[in-house]
Amino acid sequence: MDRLKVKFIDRTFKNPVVVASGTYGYGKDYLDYYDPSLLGGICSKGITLHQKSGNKGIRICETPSGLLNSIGLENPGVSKFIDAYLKEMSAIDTVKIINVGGNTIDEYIKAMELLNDCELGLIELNISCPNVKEGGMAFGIKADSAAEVTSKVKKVSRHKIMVKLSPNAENIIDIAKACEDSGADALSLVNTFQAMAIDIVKKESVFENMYAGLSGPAIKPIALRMVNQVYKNVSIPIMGMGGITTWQDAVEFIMAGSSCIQIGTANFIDPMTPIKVIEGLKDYCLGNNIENISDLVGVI
Amino acid sequence: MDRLKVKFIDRTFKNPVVVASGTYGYGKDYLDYYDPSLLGGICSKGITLHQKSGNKGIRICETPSGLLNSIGLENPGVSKFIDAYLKEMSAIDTVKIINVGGNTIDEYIKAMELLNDCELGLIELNISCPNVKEGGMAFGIKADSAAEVTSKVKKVSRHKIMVKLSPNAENIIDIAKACEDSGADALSLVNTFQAMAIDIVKKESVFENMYAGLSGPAIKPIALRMVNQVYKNVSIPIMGMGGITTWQDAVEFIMAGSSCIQIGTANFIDPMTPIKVIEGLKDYCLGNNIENISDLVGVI
Amino acid sequence: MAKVKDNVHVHDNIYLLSVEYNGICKMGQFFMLRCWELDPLLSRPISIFDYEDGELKFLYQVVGKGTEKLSRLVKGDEITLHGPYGNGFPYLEKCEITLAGGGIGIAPLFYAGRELNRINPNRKLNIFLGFREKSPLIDVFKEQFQNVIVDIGGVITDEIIYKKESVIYTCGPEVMMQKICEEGMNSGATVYASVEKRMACGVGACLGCTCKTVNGNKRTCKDGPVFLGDEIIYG
Amino acid sequence: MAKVKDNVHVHDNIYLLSVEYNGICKMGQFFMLRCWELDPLLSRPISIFDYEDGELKFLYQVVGKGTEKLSRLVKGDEITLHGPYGNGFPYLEKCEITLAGGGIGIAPLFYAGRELNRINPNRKLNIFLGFREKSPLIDVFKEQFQNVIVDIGGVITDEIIYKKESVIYTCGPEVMMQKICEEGMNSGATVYASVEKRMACGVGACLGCTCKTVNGNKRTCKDGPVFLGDEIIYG
Ligand SMILES: Cc1cc2nc3c(=O)[nH]c(=O)nc-3n(C[C@H](O)[C@H](O)[C@H](O)COP(=O)(O)OP(=O)(O)OC[C@H]3O[C@@H](n4cnc5c(N)ncnc54)[C@H](O)[C@@H]3O)c2cc1C
Ligand SMILES: Cc1cc2nc3c(=O)[nH]c(=O)nc-3n(C[C@H](O)[C@H](O)[C@H](O)COP(=O)(O)OP(=O)(O)OC[C@H]3O[C@@H](n4cnc5c(N)ncnc54)[C@H](O)[C@@H]3O)c2cc1C
Ligand SMILES: Cc1cc2nc3c(=O)[nH]c(=O)nc-3n(C[C@H](O)[C@H](O)[C@H](O)COP(=O)(O)O)c2cc1C
Ligand SMILES: Cc1cc2nc3c(=O)[nH]c(=O)nc-3n(C[C@H](O)[C@H](O)[C@H](O)COP(=O)(O)O)c2cc1C
Ligand code: FES
Ligand code: FES
Repeated sequence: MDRLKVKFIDRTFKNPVVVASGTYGYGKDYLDYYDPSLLGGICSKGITLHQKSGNKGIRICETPSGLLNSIGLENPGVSKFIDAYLKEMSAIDTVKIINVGGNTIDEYIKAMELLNDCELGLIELNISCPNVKEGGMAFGIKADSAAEVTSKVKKVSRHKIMVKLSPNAENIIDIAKACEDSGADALSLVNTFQAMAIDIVKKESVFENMYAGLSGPAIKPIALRMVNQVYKNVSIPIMGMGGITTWQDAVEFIMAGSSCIQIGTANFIDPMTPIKVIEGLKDYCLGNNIENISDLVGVI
Repeated sequence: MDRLKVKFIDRTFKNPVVVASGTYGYGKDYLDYYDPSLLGGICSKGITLHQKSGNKGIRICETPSGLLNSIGLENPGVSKFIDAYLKEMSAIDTVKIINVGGNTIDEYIKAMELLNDCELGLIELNISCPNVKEGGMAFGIKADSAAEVTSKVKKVSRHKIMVKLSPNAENIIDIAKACEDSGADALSLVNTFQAMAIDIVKKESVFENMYAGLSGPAIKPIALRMVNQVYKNVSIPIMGMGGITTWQDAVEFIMAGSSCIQIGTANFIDPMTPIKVIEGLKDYCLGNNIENISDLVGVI
Repeated sequence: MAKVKDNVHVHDNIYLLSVEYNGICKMGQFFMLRCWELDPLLSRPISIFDYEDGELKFLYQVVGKGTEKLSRLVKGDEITLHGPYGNGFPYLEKCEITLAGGGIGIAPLFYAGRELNRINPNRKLNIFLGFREKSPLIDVFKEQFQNVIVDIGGVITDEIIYKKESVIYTCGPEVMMQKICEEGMNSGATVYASVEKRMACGVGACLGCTCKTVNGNKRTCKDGPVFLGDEIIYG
Repeated sequence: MAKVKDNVHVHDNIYLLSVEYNGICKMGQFFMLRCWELDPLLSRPISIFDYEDGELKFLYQVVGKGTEKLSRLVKGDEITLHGPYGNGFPYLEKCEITLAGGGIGIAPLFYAGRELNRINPNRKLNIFLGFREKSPLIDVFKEQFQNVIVDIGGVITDEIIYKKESVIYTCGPEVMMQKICEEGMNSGATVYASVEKRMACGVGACLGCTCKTVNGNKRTCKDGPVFLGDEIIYG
């Protein structure tokens, strides 16, 4: 298994396979299928300073090879998360990544302060939630707002910060560089693509929020391109994701420049996906005499 | 059939179904299947001032519900197009839309001048081709360059100009508004998404050009959202497209704000798609007492 | 992967699928089914209609792409089952229980009735079924159970007797269940309603299926699909 | 939509599909096949292996998702065929013609041989077939044709006799065809090579399948798949 062991920032991952935020709860929901300690890492569902009950109405809708979701960051708030879930998560022997969202810089900072007292692997800074203060614009769209939240969070957090980029960013390269310059320890990408579906019978959007986030195999080719562009423009490590369903998809993302990869929607298609990807990567390394999977990062 | 008749700028379309540029040659390739005069309109393959032989290597690659292409705008150049193909096209009783690309503003202008002598329906200004002069950046990414090419083309062309927007634009709303302000008579969107696929055996991109353009059902939810955003921000008419495969998809795009819709990749899935969509729209209007399909434009 | 034993067309757009299965499942639980690769993307939640001797049965209605693909299965085909998922109906000792279902919502009530009778053979079951039109499923229930009251085209909820000591298990259209939950609250009866929501993961991980309750949001797939009637907030 | 009459496993990963079909087709033409909705997105180009009495046959090798799905077809299934597409091999009067194929590239040559014999029963056909290993397809050709020279594991191109007046129809791996085209050019023989390219539309509309020739880019699906050997620019 050492062929799959990777270093990411200063952490060691058993393997590069991490499960994506919002698709794996707080780590315990797939216990009937396999031991989550087999995973390289687990990202928590996105946490915000205050509790959120999420969006009303329909929350998921399928599209060709894709999934639209409009969960609306339902979560118990950071304090309850720490008490009720983080302790549970720490029993799992893998890198725990806590995904943190916020509407204002202040919310991010307060959440970080509370998390400073906890043991965890790293923080995934979700800068793609609607930002009320900035007039409905997410932090993750423009480079300057992304830079601002990154540098402020870096100042208060004792944990390593991986900034999760939105594919809706105006310029994915600029925003990636801006986050690196502002002290981000790593980058993850992509979050979901802003998209929509219309109920033609009701003559209205399927989602109460009008737009929703697209994930799944449909987005893979675009996500892969973005990962590759970012890889060529920054020197901090990258966790790539977007539609990864097979070990071959994972290899594509690694070759494009991801040190680790995340699996989201594919958990819903087959709960065993992460384990199958790990096995596939292992066999691939063995069969191709690849001493360590990291040797492939960015080879194309 | 009058229920499907639509006005677009100052043209009358028999129906809102148009076949998309690059997927229908110069109008004659599907003759074995049906009479193209049944269509609302036909967009030609993209034409450039000078002949182009297109890209080398693999040109198409499937992805989940999507198609990557890297044709590289292969075309005979505007003069040969006028002589060899435009005359042929004019025999088809439908609105002929000529898709024009270019690397420099100068190229666009010269192509427009040559087309000024021709009879045609309207020009679709493709601003998503790599712009050599601007350092590899396409005109369609930033609002100011899109505005510049639009206003300069408007000055020389005697034809109506529909600007075709790229989904890779930094901000689709800003660019749409900039084109409207610069005199665009209509907008069409979306062109293909910049994306990629990696050949993991060869450890290189599938395409010699590294990245390629993604089309097909996979992109539909994102394209639909963009059409809706643009619709809410401009007053010129819109031709929406991106993954339309069924009449229901077409209705979604119309409800989101498209006056006409274009069908691209779906022609490859089933050559009869445009006719099936027209029939489906007709039945839908009849069954729902919709006097004219235009009544649905932007209802959501 | 499980093997299809049978997939019969019952009537209209209703099918009965039997698959080989050995495991434990409880009444009111469901499985996520798929017999396709990526189109559609998600699996489809279908309740246990019956389970006995290594044979698991699903009664389903074809309404879209997923169920249409299920309907094309033939004997010997392979199908992917994930589950059983969900809490299921409670295994109550109480002697008299009412089962009230409408439309395809009657599916989980068949196994519920059989299980309730199995754990207490002296039990009295009152079964109320509402259908749009005459259905061969009526006989399927009548052959298995004694007190089966059927309403065709009307409102089955009007025929149910609500008392303080009543226990009602219900599954069906939202309007029907809402009515039963309200009547239950008014009369003090205990209602267990099986809720339907779109599901992605089925295991409680995605929060795509949450249901509003007086105790906050609950995950229909994991904390449900069966909830106490006076817990659910409708609308 | 056409009905599947048969789909037999020939050997290894090679299958022979027969479908009901009534129409005109020429040797060397192909159809775009699909027996799926959107996964994979595109149809698959497959040459005519044989055609007679309302029965169209395709010989195909399973190499990926599309051909794998084809291989699962059984008698009575429906399949979508678009075509016939392409120019096909020329129907030459000339008496002596050489057919040279390698691997699955032998598929179009069977129908080509039958058609050439049909239009001129006194014709002399020289058939060269290259295989990696022993194949039951050898007998299929030997039962139909007289001069069948087979090479197993070696290089079939070495066995062909190239003369100024030779006419050679070839289909197979690119290296093989390139060799034959070169030898043809050197000797003055006329070579017709059937080119393989990825295809999206099959009708000449997308320019996804272009092939470089001395006369500029040509669309393999529409202007080809058969090109004159000295026209094609390899590499
Ligand atoms: C716990 C549970 C148990 C169920 N048991 C049964 C049963 O025993 N028999 C039966 O016929 N049906 C049952 N259903 C409903 C069944 O899941 C849907 O009819 C089915 O998912 C429709 O899929 P489709 O692709 O045919 O339809 P589509 O309309 O194409 O589906 C589109 C999407 O909406 C979802 N969806 C559509 N209708 C429903 C619905 N009513 N409930 C939940 N999701 C829906 C689908 O899963 C899919 O994600 C149950 C639903 C739930 C939640
Ligand atoms: C004119 C023509 C005639 C053909 N005739 C036959 C035949 O008679 N028998 C036969 O077995 N094969 C034939 N082929 C090759 C056959 O089309 C491919 O093997 C098939 O498309 C592979 O599809 P897949 O999904 O199984 O493989 P995948 O590798 O998954 O396909 C991925 C993509 O690449 C394309 N592709 C892969 N290999 C080829 C190839 N060799 N040629 C063209 N496109 C390819 C596919 O169409 C698809 O778009 C022919 C090809 C052409 C162009
Ligand atoms: C149901 C669902 C919920 C999600 N919730 C979150 C979230 O809370 N925080 C976050 O950063 N990303 C969230 N995501 C995005 C995923 O983590 C991931 O970035 C995206 O789905 C792309 O990967 P995939 O195609 O493998 O799913 C969610 C995705 C889905 C499908
Ligand atoms: C093979 C191919 C070639 C294309 N060529 C052009 C082109 O020359 N000019 C252009 O503006 N768009 C071109 N497009 C983009 C389409 O016109 C359309 O914008 C895009 O494919 C999205 O629509 P769809 O998903 O319905 O295909 C091409 C698309 C494909 C698939
Ligand atoms: S379906 Fe994912 S939480 Fe219920
Ligand atoms: S496959 Fe489209 S031009 Fe040949």
